[in-house]
Amino acid sequence: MRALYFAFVRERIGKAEEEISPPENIKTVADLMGWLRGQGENYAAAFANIKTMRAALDRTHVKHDALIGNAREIAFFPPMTGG
Amino acid sequence: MRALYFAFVRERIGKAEEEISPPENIKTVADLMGWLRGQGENYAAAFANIKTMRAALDRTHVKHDALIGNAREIAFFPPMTGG
Amino acid sequence: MSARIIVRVQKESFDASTEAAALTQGRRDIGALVTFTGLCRDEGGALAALGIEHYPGMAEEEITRVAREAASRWPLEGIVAIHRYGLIQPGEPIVLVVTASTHRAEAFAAATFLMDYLKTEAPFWKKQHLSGSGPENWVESKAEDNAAVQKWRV
Amino acid sequence: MSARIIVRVQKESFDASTEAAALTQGRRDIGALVTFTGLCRDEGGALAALGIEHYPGMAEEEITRVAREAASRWPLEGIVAIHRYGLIQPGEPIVLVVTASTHRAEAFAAATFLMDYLKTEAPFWKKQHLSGSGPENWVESKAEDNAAVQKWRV
Repeated sequence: MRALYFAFVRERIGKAEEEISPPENIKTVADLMGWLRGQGENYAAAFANIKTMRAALDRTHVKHDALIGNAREIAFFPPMTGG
Repeated sequence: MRALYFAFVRERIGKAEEEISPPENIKTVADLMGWLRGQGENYAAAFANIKTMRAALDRTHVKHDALIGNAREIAFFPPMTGG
Repeated sequence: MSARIIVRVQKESFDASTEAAALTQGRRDIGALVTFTGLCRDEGGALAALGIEHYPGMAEEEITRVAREAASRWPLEGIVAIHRYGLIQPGEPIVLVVTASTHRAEAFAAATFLMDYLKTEAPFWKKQHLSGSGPENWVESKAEDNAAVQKWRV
Repeated sequence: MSARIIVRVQKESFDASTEAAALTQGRRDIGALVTFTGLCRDEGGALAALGIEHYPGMAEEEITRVAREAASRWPLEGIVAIHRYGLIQPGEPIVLVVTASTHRAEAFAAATFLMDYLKTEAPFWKKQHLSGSGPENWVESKAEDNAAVQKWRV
């Protein structure tokens, strides 16, 4: 699946998007964040504060317990500050 | 003192303003409305519903029990419908 | 810092963006600008025009008083309040309120407050000129407008 | 009757009155027009520019979703919502919301609602570029903005 990173998440990971292939046992958004955190120091820094992290599955806001299912795109970003 | 009439009050009385000289015993706005009501059929029609009539003394909104005092200008009008 | 207050009562139409620009031009400290324009509705074709009568002098004074009250309630950078009188055609603007502030909540609250007061305290009266050879009617004040202004009296 | 909804996410600036005119042009049934413009503040000279990042695609979808939600909550004739991205200088506009309705209460409520949602739900992130050789900071989300949007969830 495609992973997109925005704002400080993008900066800390060092890329705006990438193709990811999490293992079978990764079911929820929370699972995926935990898995990504283990992918290197940059990911660990990006996901240091998982509690405030926001996620969108196929461009829809979701909570951390949401199932990833067949989503093609997941995005991670800090709380929005538009307007 | 100068009396000003607006909207339907003006139309019913048939003039926009006039000089009035109420007798000494007219102390309040309510007194003045009662006195004006007796000045002819047109005035009676204008002040038929005294309860909803609004008044301003020297361009300041006042209640019916306000004392006229030395005001130089009094205005009578229906509830405002600006905006 | 006190808000800049611009009040006008006029027969002519106005351009909302020109008036708003008077508050923001050259400024770098204004974060929120709210503009309210009240327009003449044709009431489903029934209305040919609106005749607006006002109390010259008191109208300006009353609007200024309410604008100052708004500036004392909220931290505003500027207020524009313009009200027209005379014959107004459907589709034309009648009233304009612009509020400028650092943050949006204050600008929205002040603009709402100003309109609630203008509706019920500013000495203007609307007469409907109906289409065809229909009669002319003075617009009655609305209970909802009176209720709206009451909520600001603390 | 459904509201006309215009949503744009763009790098370029916008003219509020031109955008508002799209809703009112040729109309004689709109009584109230509310325009909100959010502008870039210089924070007392500390801010050189604001960099706005967005999630292309989702930003438009999310604003459209919120605009439709507003149109379902209030009887609106039209909505314009425009949000910019990229580098924005102090004094420049960032976001525009226009609501057109028969009466003012609905237009004010819908514009406030839209801004509360845009602040917290639309995928945009602001980075402050400070004056001089100061650092760049991501703007933190505000508790007051989160509280503001919560009040609409019934």
